[in-house]
Amino acid sequence: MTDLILIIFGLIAVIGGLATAINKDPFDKLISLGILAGGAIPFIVNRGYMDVAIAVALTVPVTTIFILLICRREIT
Amino acid sequence: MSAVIAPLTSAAPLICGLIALYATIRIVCEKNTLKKLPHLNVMNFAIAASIALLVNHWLALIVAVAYFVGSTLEANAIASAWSGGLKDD
Amino acid sequence: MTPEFLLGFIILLIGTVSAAFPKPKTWLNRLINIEIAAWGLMLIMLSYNESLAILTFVAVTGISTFVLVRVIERRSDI
Amino acid sequence: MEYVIGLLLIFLAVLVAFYALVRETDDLHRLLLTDLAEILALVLIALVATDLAEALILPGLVVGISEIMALSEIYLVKEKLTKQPKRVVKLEIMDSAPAIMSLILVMYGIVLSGFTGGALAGLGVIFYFMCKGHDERFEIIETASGYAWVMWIAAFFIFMLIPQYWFFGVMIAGGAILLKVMGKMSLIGTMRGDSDV
Repeated sequence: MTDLILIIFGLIAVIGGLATAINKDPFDKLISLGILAGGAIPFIVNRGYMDVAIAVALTVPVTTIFILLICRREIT
Repeated sequence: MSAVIAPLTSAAPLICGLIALYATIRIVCEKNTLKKLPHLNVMNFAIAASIALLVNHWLALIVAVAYFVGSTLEANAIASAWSGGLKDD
Repeated sequence: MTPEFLLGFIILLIGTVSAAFPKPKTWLNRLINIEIAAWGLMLIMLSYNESLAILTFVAVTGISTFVLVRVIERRSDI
Repeated sequence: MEYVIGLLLIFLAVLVAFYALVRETDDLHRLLLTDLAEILALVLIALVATDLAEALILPGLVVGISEIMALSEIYLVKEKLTKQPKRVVKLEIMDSAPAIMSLILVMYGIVLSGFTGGALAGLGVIFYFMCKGHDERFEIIETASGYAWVMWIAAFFIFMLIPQYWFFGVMIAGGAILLKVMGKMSLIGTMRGDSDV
């Protein structure tokens, strides 16, 4: 049963990575990066490293906000 | 009693994972950036629930809370930046 | 061959190829694509149980992203 | 077997990255590709898969972050981009989030201690300075750095003179390196902002 859950999370992570690579708009890329993070963090929890998972989950939005500072939408 | 509960508790994170996978496919297929964000929130909730259900440990609850807060903050920041940021003069 | 190892290498290769040849060749796209490769490295470290390395790597990635963002912001301002 | 497969794949990735690095002419693109090359080199070290790998990755990260900082400063001076940018983006998140977020990050970094905790707490301090602004109080950072040196030397003397209290010395040295890394990293956060010095 646990294998099936891990396969689902791996699928989510791979879909997120491919979507980040393919998308062209920076905001779409950042949303897909959020999908990739969501697929990868359950693997850390499944290994039992809860302290690492807390730090990763708190650091990811900070990095995203740093990148958002240079994202500008072309006002049409 | 516990033999009845055991398959249920192991099936619960699976259902949350399937919801997350469905939300992921909806995000990827959606063209409009603004319409992607509600589905992103659905995926975040499902992932946070399955983190809390995946491991039988009390720290998993804190991990779920941290992931929930962080991902909601991230989605809010993306939406705020998409709408042009805070106008000050 | 743990699942983390396999997944990490798949994501690392996706990130490397897309960061080496970004499609609209801007600095921002390349910076975001490097983040994918960083997630792949994190999963590979996880498969070998190097927890302290993951913690340090995540924090250092945040700081170096801020440094690079500062450069790109000033460069694209003119 | 796993090691051989990983080694082959990583050499393929290194080949792709260096081919892109050779073909590139713009300097900023080269700086970004340097970051990618650092990640690939760390994968090469991580494949060793023992405690030796962990002991080698930490100095690699220290060297990597200092290299990125030095190269970016050289690039800014070379391109004459030393004045502050005109349009600084303000997000709504940046008013509400940073207090609690950076408090949690700094507390967690203090619990971890050492270079790891210093980097994590430094990230929190950078986030706070970037969002809330700062008022050029460099003398506090200098004072903290001086105390860190004193703590370091005290830990050294504890190791030399009374080795049976080694755990106390390790704790003092860990706290000192936390103070030093956090102070240095928080200097980066003051470099971006609207107040021109």
